[in-house]
Amino acid sequence: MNAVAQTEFVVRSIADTAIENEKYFGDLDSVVGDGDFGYSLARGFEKLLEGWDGIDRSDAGTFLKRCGMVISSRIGGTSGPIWGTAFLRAGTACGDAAELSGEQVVAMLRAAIDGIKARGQSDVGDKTLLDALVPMTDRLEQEVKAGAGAEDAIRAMAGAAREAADATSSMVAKRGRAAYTGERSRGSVDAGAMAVAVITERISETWQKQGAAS
Amino acid sequence: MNAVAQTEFVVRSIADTAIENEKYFGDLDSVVGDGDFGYSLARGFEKLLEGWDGIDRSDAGTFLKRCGMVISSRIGGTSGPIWGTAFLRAGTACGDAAELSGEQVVAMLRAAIDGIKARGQSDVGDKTLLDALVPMTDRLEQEVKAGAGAEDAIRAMAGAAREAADATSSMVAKRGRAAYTGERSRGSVDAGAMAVAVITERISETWQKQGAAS
Amino acid sequence: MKKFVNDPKQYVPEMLEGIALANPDTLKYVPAYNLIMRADAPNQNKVSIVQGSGSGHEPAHVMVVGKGMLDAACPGDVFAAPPMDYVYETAKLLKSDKGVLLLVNNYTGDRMAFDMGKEMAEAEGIRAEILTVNDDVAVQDSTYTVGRRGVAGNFFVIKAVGAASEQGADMDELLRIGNKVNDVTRTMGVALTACTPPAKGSTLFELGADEMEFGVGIHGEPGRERRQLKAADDIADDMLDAVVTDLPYNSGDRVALMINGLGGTPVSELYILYRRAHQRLADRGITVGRSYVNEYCTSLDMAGASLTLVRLDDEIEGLLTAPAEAAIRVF
Amino acid sequence: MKKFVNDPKQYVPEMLEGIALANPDTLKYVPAYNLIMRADAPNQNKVSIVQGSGSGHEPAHVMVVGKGMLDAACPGDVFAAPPMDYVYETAKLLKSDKGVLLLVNNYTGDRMAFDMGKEMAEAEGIRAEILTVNDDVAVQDSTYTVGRRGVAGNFFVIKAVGAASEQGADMDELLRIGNKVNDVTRTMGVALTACTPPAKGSTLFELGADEMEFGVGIHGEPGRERRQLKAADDIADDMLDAVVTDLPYNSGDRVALMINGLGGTPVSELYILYRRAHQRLADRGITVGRSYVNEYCTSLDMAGASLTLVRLDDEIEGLLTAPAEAAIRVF
Ligand SMILES: Nc1ncnc2c1ncn2[C@@H]1O[C@H](COP(=O)(O)OP(=O)(O)O)[C@@H](O)[C@H]1O
Ligand SMILES: Nc1ncnc2c1ncn2[C@@H]1O[C@H](COP(=O)(O)OP(=O)(O)O)[C@@H](O)[C@H]1O
Ligand SMILES: [Mg+2]
Ligand SMILES: [Mg+2]
Ligand SMILES: [Mg+2]
Ligand SMILES: [Mg+2]
Repeated sequence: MNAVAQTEFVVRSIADTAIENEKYFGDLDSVVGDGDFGYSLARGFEKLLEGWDGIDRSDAGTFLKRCGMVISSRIGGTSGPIWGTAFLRAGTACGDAAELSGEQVVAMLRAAIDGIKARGQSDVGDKTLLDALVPMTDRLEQEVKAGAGAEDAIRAMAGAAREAADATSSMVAKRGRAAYTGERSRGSVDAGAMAVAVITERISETWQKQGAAS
Repeated sequence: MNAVAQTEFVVRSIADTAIENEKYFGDLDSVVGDGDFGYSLARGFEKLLEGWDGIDRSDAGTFLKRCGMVISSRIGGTSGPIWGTAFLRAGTACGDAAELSGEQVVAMLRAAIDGIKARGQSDVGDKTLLDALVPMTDRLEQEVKAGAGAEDAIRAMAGAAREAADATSSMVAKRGRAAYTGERSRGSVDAGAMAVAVITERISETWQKQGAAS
Repeated sequence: MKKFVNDPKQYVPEMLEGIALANPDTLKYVPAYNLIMRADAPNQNKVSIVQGSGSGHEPAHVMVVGKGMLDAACPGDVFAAPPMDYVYETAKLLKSDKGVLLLVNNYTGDRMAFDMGKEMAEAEGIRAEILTVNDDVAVQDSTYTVGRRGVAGNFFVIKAVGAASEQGADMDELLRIGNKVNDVTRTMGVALTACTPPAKGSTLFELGADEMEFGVGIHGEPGRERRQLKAADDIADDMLDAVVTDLPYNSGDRVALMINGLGGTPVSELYILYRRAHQRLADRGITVGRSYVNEYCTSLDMAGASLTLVRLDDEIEGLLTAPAEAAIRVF
Repeated sequence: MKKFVNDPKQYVPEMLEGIALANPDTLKYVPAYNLIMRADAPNQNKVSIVQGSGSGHEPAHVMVVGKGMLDAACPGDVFAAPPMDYVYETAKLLKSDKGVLLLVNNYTGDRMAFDMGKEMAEAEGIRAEILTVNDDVAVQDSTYTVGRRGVAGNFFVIKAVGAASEQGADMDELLRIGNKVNDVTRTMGVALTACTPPAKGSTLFELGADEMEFGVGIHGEPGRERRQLKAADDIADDMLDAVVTDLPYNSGDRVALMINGLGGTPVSELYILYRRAHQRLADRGITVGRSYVNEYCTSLDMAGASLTLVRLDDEIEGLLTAPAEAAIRVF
């Protein structure tokens, strides 16, 4: 697969997962949040898929940036700007690369993370999606450095995301709406972090199938 | 007991029963009514008891009429005018009798019934308190004619009231708020009829004790 | 019971005291008779307009006392008509050379209290007249009842006679206007939940998760029949059909359309119903000349709504749009 | 779900369509951006006042668009800040020579959408400024959050800048006034039940029969702590204590007192709270100069209320009492 096909596949997986998990993600956001996370993501990615075929695919970077613009302009709540920024920054980091190396994917994820931190004025430890994104990127970097194949590296990354998302349960929220409940936010996982884990697991699964097929 | 003491005893029993059964009577009125019957009666009779000692007791008729005025002017809902009218009419029928014969009590109840019919534009069969009051008065009349003693006559009357109140369950309401539900009013007893039964039973019980004591 | 309440017996007096404290310049509160009256009433050059009814329907009627609306409201306890005494004393306090018009929703208890109160007031030389409101199409068979109930349509009668009395109309004119408005007003209500009277502390009846009561009044009593809960549009259609076909309202008519919340339903949902009803009226060639979407006559915290139509003509429209004041602060 | 709703995804658009149908002469609805604007906006001689926020707070903010209030409101979905696009397009449609003032309640999502939308609008030569409202005393520790939330106090900022902009105030003056009002405004909220977002179809959280949430915001999220349900007077006291001691409001102060219903609580109960709060303020030597008892900023169908105080001076009082129009029909 070339870079455009790869990013297309990943974005599509994200969109499908967000739409299919609307209720689950919303329920997670209900515990100490306001319950709209699943709805916001699902509606936003539905809109992305509506215009899917018309998105500029000149190169992978452009494709990602265009997706980021749709997401940040059409998704409401905190998630629109946060996720949109992540896509925009990843697209910028990707540029017009024809093939995506493991190192490049790590760089794109790092760029997305930096974008979220800047946009959300948040950091690791605040009990947000960053608490899944950062550990999983760290793990991916390790795997890539150790010379692992794409499939194995992604599987390891998904495992790390799941573990990190589960671990947000013991954290106290310091950003986002959950933060208003203070200590009461302890005991339930962060909706955004869990969404990242579920999405990454999905990518890992479908990547295997896709890889087997292609 | 003279007539004043007798009527005083009966009114007091009615008041106490109404106050003690506030919740029960209210729940009965909740099924197809608006649930305020117990509250209205209880608050009204509380007000009667507040001014209890000051009520004119020149004769039994005056006493009842004064009670009727307090009731009809201070109890809200349908029950105020209905019950107030009943007391007023009974008082008028009683007049300044020094002793109350069984015949006189029957006449007083008939007067009360006529007053309720006129005030409520209602009749037997409409599923109202009349459907307990009329059968119980009929029964009392029978007993009196048969020469029964006061205690036995009252016990029989209470039994008739209970039976008649229970029987309202199979009726369709044609007057009062329950009438708006039409056929749905079938299957539950009328709150007003049941209140009459519970009150009459109470009078029967306490009459026995009182009788034993005096 | 999920309510802001102290002693349930003080529910009505404490609410009325709150209203008085919030409106010190315009309203007067007479605790002995649950009476809320305009501070400047009675006005001897104006018929005094008085509404009595049970409590639990707020803002009706204690919060619509004001210039161009009611001169006074004397509510009873929750869902209970006021005692005759309140009616009588209110009529005395509101006594005007031009008379006192008593607006009564058509219920047994209310009618009896007002008939008796009126008689007593007349015995003291007060001219008093009763105007009965009965707009509820849910009550079909009037031989089994005292006739149709007065529900949210009541608001339009108040507004019309309130405006006309402010303009100097005499008693006969007000009776004509009030009856005219009542005659062209029809309402149908539906409940999604039962309400909780404070003194009872629990809901008046039980409704399943997918059930609703069609044809409810405003006293928390069950409705004409229990139905399956449906989509908002379908419910709006059912309410509208019941109302439109009753007068009937015809193509070419100009109407006021009210979607009234019963207490527990947020205004956002009322607008969803309004949208459909407005569109369906347009389909029938009926124009909405004036819209009302808010809580006007509630059943405590009941979730539900009622739909009211008033057929407009120039006279009625003029009275409905005349200036008024009420103790309901929007801004 | 005991709601009048069709497809939950159409909840907001259908409500907005209803508002537009009910107010054809005064309001314009732009479906693409969930936008409700004054039919006569933008006015080049007036700063355009725009409020964005999630939906589910009605009548805030789409129903307070009108003369002397908002020029436009662009809500997102239920409890979700509007997408940046809506903000940007709204600013373009409301573009005025005197500028566009964007009122934002202080939440992460809203701030991001408005910051980004403002940047994009400015890039097209539109003067836009953001005014942030943060009146909620329930949020105590601001190092762990983006700071205090904007809740019902928001109404007073809208009213004040709405009135001033109508009187010709320029952008700097409006920013001064808006910030001044926000600085003397404090709110505390309590929930007796959780609300049901239409898309979720069930309550956001569970509350026991004798429990309440103290210190809730307006997005259905749980509050500062769960407490035992108490008598209305005690709840009013707790809310008042939290608010009065925060600014603090002192003896001799003149205030506006708002008891705001959260959607499922009937107005009768709000007056019971009002009564107590008014009396307790009097005990502290604080005078209520203007009272507000109604639903202003709700959380869908949540039973509950919030208490807001605004310290008045002549300038603020003048702006609060200035004439205004809103799509909320009282009579
Ligand atoms: N400041 C922030 N920085 C990064 N992520 C955040 C921030 N605030 C919230 N989030 C993430 O967003 C998720 C909630 O998204 P959403 O429901 O759209 O927000 P809200 O309803 O609070 O506006 C949280 O679970 C968290 O992972
Ligand atoms: N028209 C009537 N005539 C006689 N009794 C009536 C009439 N209407 C109602 N009742 C009686 O009154 C009872 C209800 O009283 P109450 O709750 O005070 O009335 P409401 O709430 O309907 O005004 C009924 O159970 C019935 O027994
Ligand atoms: Mg959320
Ligand atoms: Mg009753
Ligand atoms: Mg009643
Ligand atoms: Mg949200």
